Amino acid sequence: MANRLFTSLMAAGALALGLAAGAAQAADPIRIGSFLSVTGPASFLGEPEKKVLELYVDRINKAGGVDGRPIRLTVYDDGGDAAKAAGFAKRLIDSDKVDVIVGGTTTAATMAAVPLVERAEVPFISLAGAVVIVEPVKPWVFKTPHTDRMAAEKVMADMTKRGLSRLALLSEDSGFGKSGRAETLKVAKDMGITVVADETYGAKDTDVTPQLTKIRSNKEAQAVLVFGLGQGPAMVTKNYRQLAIELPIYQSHGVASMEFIRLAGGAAENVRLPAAGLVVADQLPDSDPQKRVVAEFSKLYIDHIGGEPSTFAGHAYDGLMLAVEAIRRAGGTDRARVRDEIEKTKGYIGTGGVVNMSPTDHMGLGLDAFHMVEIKQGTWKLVD
Amino acid sequence: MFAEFLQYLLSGITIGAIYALAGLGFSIIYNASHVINFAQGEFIMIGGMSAATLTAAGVPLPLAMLFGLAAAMLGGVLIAKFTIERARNASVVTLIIITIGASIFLRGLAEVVWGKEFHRLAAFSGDDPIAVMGAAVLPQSLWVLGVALVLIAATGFFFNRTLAGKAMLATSHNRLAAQLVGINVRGVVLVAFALSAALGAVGGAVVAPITFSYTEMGIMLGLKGFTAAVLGGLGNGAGAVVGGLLVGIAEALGAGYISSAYKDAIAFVIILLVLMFLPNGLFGKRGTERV
Amino acid sequence: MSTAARARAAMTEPDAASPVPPAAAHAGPPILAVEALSKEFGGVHAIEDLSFTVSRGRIHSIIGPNGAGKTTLFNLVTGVYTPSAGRVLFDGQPVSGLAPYKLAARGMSRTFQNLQIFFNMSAIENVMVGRHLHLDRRLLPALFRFPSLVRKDREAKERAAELMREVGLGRYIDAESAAMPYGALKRLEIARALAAEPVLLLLDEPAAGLNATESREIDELIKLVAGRGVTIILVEHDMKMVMGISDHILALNYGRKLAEGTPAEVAANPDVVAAYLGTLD
Amino acid sequence: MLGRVPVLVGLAAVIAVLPLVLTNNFLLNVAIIAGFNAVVCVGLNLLIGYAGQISLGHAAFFGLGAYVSAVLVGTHGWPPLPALLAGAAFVGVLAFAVAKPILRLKGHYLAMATLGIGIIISIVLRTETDITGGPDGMVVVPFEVFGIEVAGESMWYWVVGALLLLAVWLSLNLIESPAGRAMRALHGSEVAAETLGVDTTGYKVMVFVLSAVLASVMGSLFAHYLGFITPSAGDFFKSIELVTMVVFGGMASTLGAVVGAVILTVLPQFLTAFQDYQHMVLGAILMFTMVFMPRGLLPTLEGLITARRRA
Repeated sequence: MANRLFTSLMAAGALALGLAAGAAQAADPIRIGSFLSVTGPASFLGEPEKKVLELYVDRINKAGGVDGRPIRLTVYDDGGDAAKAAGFAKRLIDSDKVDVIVGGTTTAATMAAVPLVERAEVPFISLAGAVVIVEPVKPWVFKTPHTDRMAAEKVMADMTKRGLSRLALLSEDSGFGKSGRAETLKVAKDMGITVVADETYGAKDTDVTPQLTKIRSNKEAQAVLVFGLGQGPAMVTKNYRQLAIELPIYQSHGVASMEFIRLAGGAAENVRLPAAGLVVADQLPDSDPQKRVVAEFSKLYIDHIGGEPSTFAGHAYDGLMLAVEAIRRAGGTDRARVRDEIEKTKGYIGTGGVVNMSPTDHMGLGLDAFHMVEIKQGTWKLVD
Repeated sequence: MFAEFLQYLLSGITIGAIYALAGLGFSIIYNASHVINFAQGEFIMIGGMSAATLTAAGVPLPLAMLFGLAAAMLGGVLIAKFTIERARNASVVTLIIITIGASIFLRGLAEVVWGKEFHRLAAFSGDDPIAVMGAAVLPQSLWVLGVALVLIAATGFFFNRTLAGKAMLATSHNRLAAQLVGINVRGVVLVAFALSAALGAVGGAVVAPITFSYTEMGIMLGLKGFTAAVLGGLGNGAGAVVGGLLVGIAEALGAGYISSAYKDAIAFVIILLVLMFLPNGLFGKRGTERV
Repeated sequence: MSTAARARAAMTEPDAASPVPPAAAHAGPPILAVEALSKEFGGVHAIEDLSFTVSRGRIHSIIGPNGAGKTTLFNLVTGVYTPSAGRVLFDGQPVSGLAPYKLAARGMSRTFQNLQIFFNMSAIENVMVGRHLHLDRRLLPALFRFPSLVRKDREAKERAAELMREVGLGRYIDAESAAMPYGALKRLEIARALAAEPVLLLLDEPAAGLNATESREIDELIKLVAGRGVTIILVEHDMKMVMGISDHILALNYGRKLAEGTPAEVAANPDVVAAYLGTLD
Repeated sequence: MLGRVPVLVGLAAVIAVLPLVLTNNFLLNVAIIAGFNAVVCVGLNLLIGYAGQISLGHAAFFGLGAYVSAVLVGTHGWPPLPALLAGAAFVGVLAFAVAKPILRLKGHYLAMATLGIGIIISIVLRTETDITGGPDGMVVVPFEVFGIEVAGESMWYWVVGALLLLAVWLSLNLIESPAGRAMRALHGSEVAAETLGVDTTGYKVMVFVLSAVLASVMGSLFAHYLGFITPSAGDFFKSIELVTMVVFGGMASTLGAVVGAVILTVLPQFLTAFQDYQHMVLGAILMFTMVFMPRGLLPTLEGLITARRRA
């Protein structure tokens, strides 16, 4: 008796799932899939990314779609867990049968999905920061944000300018933080900076005072660089001020969001970080080619989503636009042709800078689009 | 050297005070109903989230805290009324799953009401650290300690000096006898949940400026509270308070001198060591099984 | 012994620990000797400096008012408690401190004053647990259902059913233990204890809570079992029953020996009358 | 209670027929993950349901098995099968070492201790970044044995299906054996079991190790199947998920553990349709199922059916 019940339960479950999957076979939309860290420690990156994707897909569809075809967007929340991200990537590829994937908030989520998209040969534009995503070049994988290496270079160039040469590094145990740490150590050697302390903290830590107490006791350090993303660095910054550490503090581009300033409150004052032009749009010179694009994006974001747009929102916008442009140029959703067209992107002006891709560069951004900003009176101030 | 130690000690006592409040909450509910309430951490979350989001919306802090308190107490009473009371005779594991279900539900509800992002609550009296012999203390830490002290003293007064409190203690010692002398034992369970929820909610509100508020903030705090309660001996309120402080201090010292990455493991290592030698916790009743 | 060794012993040596066969009655040393035994609970002496012996093949009763230490004594003898002082010799060997399951392997079996039925199992499975020591207790044969194990298990089931009929539980053979009345559960414990084929059987108030007819039936059952050469130690409040079936009686009060002897001797002892019978009135 | 044979035949039939309705790889993927969970739950049910010992840290053994395989195969170039066996042996020894001191504890104290062990292990997995890749996990190559690579959803489906049948068969065999009865008896009354010759400590240790090793083996295979492993495979939430599956389906019911695992694997996939409300719905379902069916789904339904038949 219970057996029969079990059978029918299983069958009903399977059937309903099948229906759910099958019901969506209307028209012939362009299928764009995404997995983002809408919850978890990277939520302040993932949440705006999701909203931006939804907003722009909606706008494109209202304007008649891409070559008359509407876009159907499928977004899953990986909660910041790479294994979940891999599961959702599999679901996007096998069940939702997407034409292109724009997503992967974190480096870990991206790297978990890479083998899957490579095997299934689906173009994948990642929104995550680490350089490992595009180095070595993987045929089907692209990314929109600046790399951690560029961030390290930018920070150390700024240090040199200020006459500082001894750095205390505090990096997160996430993929982004780990890659950032490795790049920082490498870049430091080339740029003549000595790393005098090398501590790590957990992405979900609610108290980083022990590590900071050690850094405070280190008499050699002249500046501190925090490599992490999301709420962790905000916690670090708060604890930093709590311990009354006087050294200049740098963050990475993983916190370039008003959300960071909001969370850290007054503690965020005087924090310096490299960021895309987006956050300082109004301070850019009129000659900057990005200015118009960024201003337009900011206005739309503020009108439709609310709050200040973060650079992460910008990464999602860039990713979506790169995909849409490539599909348009490819004249359809043939995956190989879309991939080729993404790789041929030249002179695309996005929120992150001017993108010039090539078979050897799947990001296509130069250091010139990366600005050093400082937080002053609760907002971004362009340093250079 | 000493400044460093003091710094660790102070942060340990601060977080330990929150564990103590959570542990006390576990103990009160355990005494009244022999249930381990895995939703205890969610009461902390409700307190923290209410305070953070309502003040952000312009509500004065005391009012926001009061609202959080009321919301958590209502949640606690509803859990007691609609689940625990109905599942009196279920096994230990079943009751654990019920409270875990309640915890997932409350967390889900919080996600819908407040969203999944992190919220900041301004410190009650500014962010300027106070220097104490080379260590820096946030004024908020003093708030946490002060509030925890008041709550713990009030709880102690309630159980030892008031009739209602004594009735609850009596019920925990002998449910049947309590029933016979006219104590409303069902009421006792409801009051226990309300009281634990109140402790959690206030704790959550005072700690939120230190930890941020988010829907998952209660998970680890709740587990540490459970550790505190077991360490002190289940059902022993004073034990739970001592347990909470011990866990907090050990954690902070461990993070400072041993490994910050293993900070969260320290509480559990301690509890395992203690249980290996004292199967009923530090201050738990020892007794031989009656056959 | 280490856990490792214990686990191995339980799992890999099915027959090494089988009990002593029902021994030749009335021979050798006393089956049980208790020497200067004491047990304290937080300063209170539940048993104090108690010595006595039990000879083979007899019905030996222990009496005493509530709190006299009878159940504590049972728990000490069967290894559930460890004595504070003194020792217990079973079949001439000191056994204090041995785990109950090892004493069971040497041929000791018992019932409980407060029922200790496996309510998560059927009635016949309860009795089959009693056969545990006589079956293949290893893990691998169980997992892969070795034919020899299955065969012995089937025999054990038949034996268990037989035992249930013997103690008058014939109509409960297919019942769930949780659905059985109190009186039947008392017998179920006896059947379960007998399934182990003990040489010494300790019965803790087997007639408590039973009506007169049921009591008489238990009485008959005890005599039947004793008649097969199993030594019985009985704790019982039903004086009529105790006086009727016992060969020997030990009277306890406050954990100490009050009197010892034949039923007639004990009944005539003024201390016993004062401490115990007197209170019955 | 259903007999062994109908349960096995029924389950085999379901496993055989299911691919006909699972029309794409994603659905097969859900079925495979349900299968993995089901096997682990069958083992966990022996411990919790039959022997009555709570474990709130069992996912740690699953995670450890997964990581031992991932590290030995990925970093040290071992073939997958020896790595799987090494993982099982390692977990077996570890479980054996911790079992004796913690299984003396009862009720909530045991819950606390197992929870602690689970959390400590998951923190180690998360923290030993150089070995495990830290919170971001590591890539695992496909499973290969005797030159055959297990790859693709349909192949994995049959492998996991066969393992599930095997696990259910072993579990049903065990509970109807002297060892299995001893294990259930110590749940009913530890002292009575002891006085009947049951080495209760020995059997507790045995079933704890058995269920841990089963979890480890499935963890190893899971890592190969997913191709990627993160510490979340062995964390507190996964442990709670496993216990919930067992209790939800019905404690002391092998088929119940399977049903619980399947429902609670499939359910969240449906609940993604509820978007923001999915956690609320999941929590509510858990709470009220356990309040109204404290014995779990399958035993309660069986009880209803028997009652109706009698009426």
